[in-house]
Amino acid sequence: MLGLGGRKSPLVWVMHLSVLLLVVLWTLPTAGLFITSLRTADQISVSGWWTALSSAERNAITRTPDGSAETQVGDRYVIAGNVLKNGGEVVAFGRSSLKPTQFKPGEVADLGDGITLSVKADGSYELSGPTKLEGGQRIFYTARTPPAFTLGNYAHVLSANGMLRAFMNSLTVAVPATVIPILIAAYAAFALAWMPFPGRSLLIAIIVGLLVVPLQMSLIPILTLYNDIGKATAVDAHGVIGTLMHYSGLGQMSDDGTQIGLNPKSYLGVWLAHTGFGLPLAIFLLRNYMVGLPREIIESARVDGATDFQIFTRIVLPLSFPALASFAIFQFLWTWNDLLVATVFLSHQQDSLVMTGKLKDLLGSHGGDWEILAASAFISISVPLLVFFALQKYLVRGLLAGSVK
Amino acid sequence: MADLIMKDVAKAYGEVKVLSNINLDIKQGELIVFVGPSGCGKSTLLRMVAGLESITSGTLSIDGRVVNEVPPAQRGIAMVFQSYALYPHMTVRDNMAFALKIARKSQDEINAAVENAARILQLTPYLDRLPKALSGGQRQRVAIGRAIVRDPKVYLFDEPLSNLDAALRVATRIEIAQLKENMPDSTMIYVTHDQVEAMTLASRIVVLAGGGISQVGTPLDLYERPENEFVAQFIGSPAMNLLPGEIVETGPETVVRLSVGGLVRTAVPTRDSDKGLKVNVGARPEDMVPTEADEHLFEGTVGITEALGEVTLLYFDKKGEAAQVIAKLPGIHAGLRHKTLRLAADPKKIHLFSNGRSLLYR
Amino acid sequence: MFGKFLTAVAGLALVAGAASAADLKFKPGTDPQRFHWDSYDAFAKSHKLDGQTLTIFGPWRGEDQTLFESVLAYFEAATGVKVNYSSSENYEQQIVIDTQAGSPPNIAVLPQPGLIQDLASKGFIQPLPDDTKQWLLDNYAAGPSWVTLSTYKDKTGTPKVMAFPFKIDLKSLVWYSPGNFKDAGYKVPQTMEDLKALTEQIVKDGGTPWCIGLGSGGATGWPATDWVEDLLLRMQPPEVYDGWTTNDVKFTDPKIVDAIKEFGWFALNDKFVDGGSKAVATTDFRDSPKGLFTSPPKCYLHHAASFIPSFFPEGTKLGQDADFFYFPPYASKPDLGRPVEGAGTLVFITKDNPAADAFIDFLKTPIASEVWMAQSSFLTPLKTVNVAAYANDTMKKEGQILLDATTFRFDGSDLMPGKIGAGAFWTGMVDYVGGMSADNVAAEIQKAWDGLK
Amino acid sequence: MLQQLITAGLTIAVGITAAFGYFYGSNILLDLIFPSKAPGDRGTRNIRRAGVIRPWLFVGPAVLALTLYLVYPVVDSIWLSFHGRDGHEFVGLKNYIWFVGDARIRAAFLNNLLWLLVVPAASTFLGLVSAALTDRIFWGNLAKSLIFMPMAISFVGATVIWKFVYDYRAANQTQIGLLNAIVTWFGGAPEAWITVPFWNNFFLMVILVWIQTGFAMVILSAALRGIPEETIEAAVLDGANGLQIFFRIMVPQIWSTIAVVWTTITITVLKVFDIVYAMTNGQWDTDVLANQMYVWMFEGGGDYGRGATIALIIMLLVVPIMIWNIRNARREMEGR
Repeated sequence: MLGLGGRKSPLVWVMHLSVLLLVVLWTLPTAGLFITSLRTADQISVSGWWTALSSAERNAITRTPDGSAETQVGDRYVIAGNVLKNGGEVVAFGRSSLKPTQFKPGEVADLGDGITLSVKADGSYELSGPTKLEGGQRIFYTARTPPAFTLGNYAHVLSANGMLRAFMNSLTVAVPATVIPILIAAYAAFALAWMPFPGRSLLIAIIVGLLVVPLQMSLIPILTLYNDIGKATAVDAHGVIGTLMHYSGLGQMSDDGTQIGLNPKSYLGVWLAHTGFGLPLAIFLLRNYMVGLPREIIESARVDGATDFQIFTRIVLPLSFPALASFAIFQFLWTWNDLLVATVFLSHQQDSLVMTGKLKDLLGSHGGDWEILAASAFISISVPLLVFFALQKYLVRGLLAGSVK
Repeated sequence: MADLIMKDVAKAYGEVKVLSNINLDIKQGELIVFVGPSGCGKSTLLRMVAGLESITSGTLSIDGRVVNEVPPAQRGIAMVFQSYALYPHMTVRDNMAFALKIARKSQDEINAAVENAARILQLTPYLDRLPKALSGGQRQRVAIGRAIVRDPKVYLFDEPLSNLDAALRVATRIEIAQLKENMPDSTMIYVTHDQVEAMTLASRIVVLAGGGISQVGTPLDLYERPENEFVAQFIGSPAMNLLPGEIVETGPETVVRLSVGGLVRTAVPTRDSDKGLKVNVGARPEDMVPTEADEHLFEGTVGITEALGEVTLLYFDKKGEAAQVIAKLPGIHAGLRHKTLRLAADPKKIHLFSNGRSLLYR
Repeated sequence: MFGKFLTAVAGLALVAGAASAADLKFKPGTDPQRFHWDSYDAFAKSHKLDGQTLTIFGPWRGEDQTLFESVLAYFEAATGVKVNYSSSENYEQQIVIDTQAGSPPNIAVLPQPGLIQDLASKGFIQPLPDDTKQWLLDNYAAGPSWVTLSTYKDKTGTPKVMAFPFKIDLKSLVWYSPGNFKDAGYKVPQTMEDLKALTEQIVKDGGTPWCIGLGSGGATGWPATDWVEDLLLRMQPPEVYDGWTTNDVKFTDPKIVDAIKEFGWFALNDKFVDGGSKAVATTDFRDSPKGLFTSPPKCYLHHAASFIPSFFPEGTKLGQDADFFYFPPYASKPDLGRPVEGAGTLVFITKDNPAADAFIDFLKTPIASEVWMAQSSFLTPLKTVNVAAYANDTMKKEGQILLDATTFRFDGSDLMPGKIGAGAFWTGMVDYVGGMSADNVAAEIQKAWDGLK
Repeated sequence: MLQQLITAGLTIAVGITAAFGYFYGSNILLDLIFPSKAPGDRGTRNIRRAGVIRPWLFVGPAVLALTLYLVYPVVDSIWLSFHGRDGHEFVGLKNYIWFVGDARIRAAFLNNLLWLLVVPAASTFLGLVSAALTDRIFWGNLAKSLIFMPMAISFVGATVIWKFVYDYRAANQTQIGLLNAIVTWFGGAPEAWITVPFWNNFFLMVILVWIQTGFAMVILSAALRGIPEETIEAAVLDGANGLQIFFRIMVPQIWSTIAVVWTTITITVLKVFDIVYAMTNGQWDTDVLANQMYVWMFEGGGDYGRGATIALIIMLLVVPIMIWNIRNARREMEGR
């Protein structure tokens, strides 16, 4: 469109190049993470991820086995082995941390007392001496290794106990926590956009104001409320309602096992919490979209005899599909990536841990394992990305269908 | 049966009065056209009939039932919108069936109604298309079909042709006229700003101006005997010429001396007391004829001429403060440009207005 | 029908759960030279609580969680209690929310006495039985230090023994590579003066003496507080240290500022630190010890607590590839003896039930410690344990330091109010290595502390 | 696992059905109570009554949820902000006086202003540019997906990613941080980016911009597609060049959407603390109010009074945007 009117090739090129630049800038950090997730912890800490494809020269230390591994060759005692485990080539070696590259491959280093050490380019070494050896000798070597990648990090993360469970838990949290707020927000947004009633603009103002409430502020009051509700709803644990609550997972048994009340830490609680926290933005975005729908279409439906409820379900809802789809994506991303709400409103038992919580767990109590972090970050974004790509098609289609004005 | 009566209907948005004193009595089978310049409130009035705008005061009754508070769907009306307002996510069939589905009609009934309407409007081949796959005229027909399907007491049209090109507009206009012909019992209210549409379609025209009704009447009534300068100028194209002057002779025939110089005799009767009254003399361009006689309405130099084939429009050079005078002569008149021409008119076709109101209606 | 189906499903799940609980790492009765099985049997006999449940919330996750759960398995097997252990990334915040909202676990475990004091003063912690104090004095080395650590003021301000120290980490350690020391001909220093001389010697030889990393995400700065605390204990009598943690001795006191400056002697000299002083604050503390093991070595010395071997490169053998020495005292201050700084976790009851009481009793048995000791990363000052149970010599050596300590002091920053010990102090240390003067840093921290009063 | 599957499926189904059921059921109920088909005036009156009640049926659940989950905590916070650290002892305005006087808070406040200026502007602008450009090229959808991708990454993941960009190693060592690798490749000296005073704020902001651009792009792209082609063609005929068309014709037409995006991002900026918390925890003068709020509310046992005070001030900061939005909403309503 911008290139209308002939002579468009330079402009088109500029356009392609600038999009390319944007895309590269935007994917580079993630690409780095992805490559990092395919490297071992040692590789990560010694070289940048962009060097992963070139063969790397790296200094390393290894230790020969102790004396029990020696063999006798002629009159000398020998311990042999190979410093390289994954192929590559030794370019230098040494016997002391002070001069780790003192010798060329194949040279023989004198360790004193007639003991010698030699390392060949293929990594094989030989420690030999005239008397019995103690072994445990450190060998410093510089190896050139071809690029190597590992799926070990992913295997580690995926094989972690309870990962499938955590995945299910995340879905159980995220799906209703996406659908419920959208449903509630869509009705509210419709009323706020198209149904006149007193106090409407005040309500809109309040909702915009609530957008900014930091959810950390709500945690304690809400959890307290949940606990109170749990206590207030306590009934006999072995009655009909009690049994029902027990098997539905909604109930929480009291310590002595005689009473059961609504569990303050249940999926219901998390859904509602996510709903409450997600609503302001959902209403804000959806109302803004719905207000923009052609007014005559809604009036036409009204003249056709549709009630407000029918106008909403048959006209506004289908026409708002693009907005609903985009918000669904956002809300799903938030609930999927959320850790705080889930840890506060679900118990932190293993069996109710969500993915984010599980991944955090994997990092160990001190964190800092970048290779695990990288792999787990990639696993955790795979679902949101899948959702995005799946919904994107509908998003575009919906946008085109909606543009009849 | 389906009479529609407006009594002292008014509309205000807070302090701003949009419409007031609307009194109108529409009989079953009429096609009433609301015309008026943009912003005169004609669409608002229509939407009040539809129930899409609340009525601030006064009563609106359909079939003798006051419907001020009745929701649109239960007023027995159907409406065709300017932008068609088709539901973009539904096929033509679903668009037309929507209202019936809402009313929980049986599927057979719905199918019959939809197919009937489609046949009338020649939409049958398009029933399963989405609106975006239709041309403008087809969309408009779907919108009309949607109204027909409901078999309403009153049809409301809100400038239905304004989004169409000229040729389609004429064609669709005739279709609407035929539609009306086929449904003699249905009442229609039609809003337009195009006076040609008004003249050709209406059984009666309601001219709205300045927040009120300016005149109500049959098209010819309005053409021949406008109540005021506004209606006089609004109906007819090009607009009626208005020339200021002063009454010099009263009686069953009146003589007016025009400030631009001419002297004109009209069939409008006046009283003696009217002598010396400042009036505007109205003469339609098509009523002006060249004359050699002394007694003439106007004399001036032809500026621009427009030859339309069957007629020629003459635009005279402006004289002082007076509005430009236009004459419409039958046939082709080449070479009149820059010529000075003297014009006269049949006294029966001359109108007199004082303070904007026609002297006929005093 | 459906109910029956659900019951069956639930039953299956229970069976699966029970199977894992029955896995005891060391079979009771085996290896009696290392384990006090008699204490286990005695405990099992006196505590029968079949069918009860116990919820525990603690800081251990990942590997530590597995280790702790292996200890819990013995408790479950002995008592029949079903234990639910859970943790969370932000456990400090979580426990605050849970207690405040009225849904605490039965037992909570925290490494921060300051936070425990906070919970105690809000009335969220149940006092331990009265005999606990005497038990600590009798059974823990440097007992009075532990009693102090276990005592907190309740809602009314009355001091009571409320928390039980279990699993101690030793600070005051300097890690090094014996091979590199041998290559360069360095000796383990016995005094602080020697350590400083060694530092200068390494520079003279063309090496870099220290790896220091303060980075720790949101907690960046804390490793420096350990330095300052260790140095303070070696420069001033313990009373100064105690006064400092309660702010009776102000941060701006020259005694404290001197300790900060002493840390600066090590950390602010570009030649003394790997990467220069600029790298100190940004290097992650988990990455910093790796410099000891590179070829050629990036540094020779690393000051860290006993848990640091978790972050050594894979395959590093303690005792052979890596070793530690006690962060030495000043020869010039012989009267200060051999002070030890440590940290550790404290167990306390947030919602009482018989199983919770039983669990505290269980922690007093030697076997509870020995099971963990025999695996890894667990030190205890409990005198009744069999030190032979320690999994390796390094741990045994560390345990010995704990038993030999003349003065034991808990990590000072953990004793301070959270806003200081886990806030202003950290920030101050980051500012200090960033170039702010010690006096200004001390003044800032003191100001923050004043702001809390 | 089977039980988990069944429970998950059931709970999802029950939760969603219940939500649908409410709206459907309540509307039917309303129609039953006030039947519109009632004869004569009663029907009319019923319709009017139902018309008064119906909007509240629609907004009801939302109002309820908002009141419970947001309004109630806000009220609670207002109450807490006048109380001491454990939330019991009344301290009057002490917390507010502390807020005004505290140097760290003041620094956080100023940084926050910087964030508020830069991040929404940069994200919206880049989002707009990428939306406009990707709409015009054949591989636009692919490009869009890639630019949107950071949106799908949790804040924890994002900070890990950016640690690999900002990582610092001393000059004589191999850089594993991308930025320093580039700098040293050009012969510069490596820098500990997140410690560079003042500019480190921008390095942190880049992360949020990186995340939010995708959000802005998706929404603005939808708006751009809604622009009538004719207006653009008219501009072409008027001789406007690409940039002029974009800024003078297209941007004004989607102004209201830009406002929405801007508002949303502004609010995200005010609330986001994860990035600062994980990257620096406010050290090296990078603190922002949301981080301070978190720190005061939860760390070291928490100080509910001060935490609540900071939260309320953050809310106050949004008042101007709120007024702006209300005025927009009112203008829309007048326009119809």
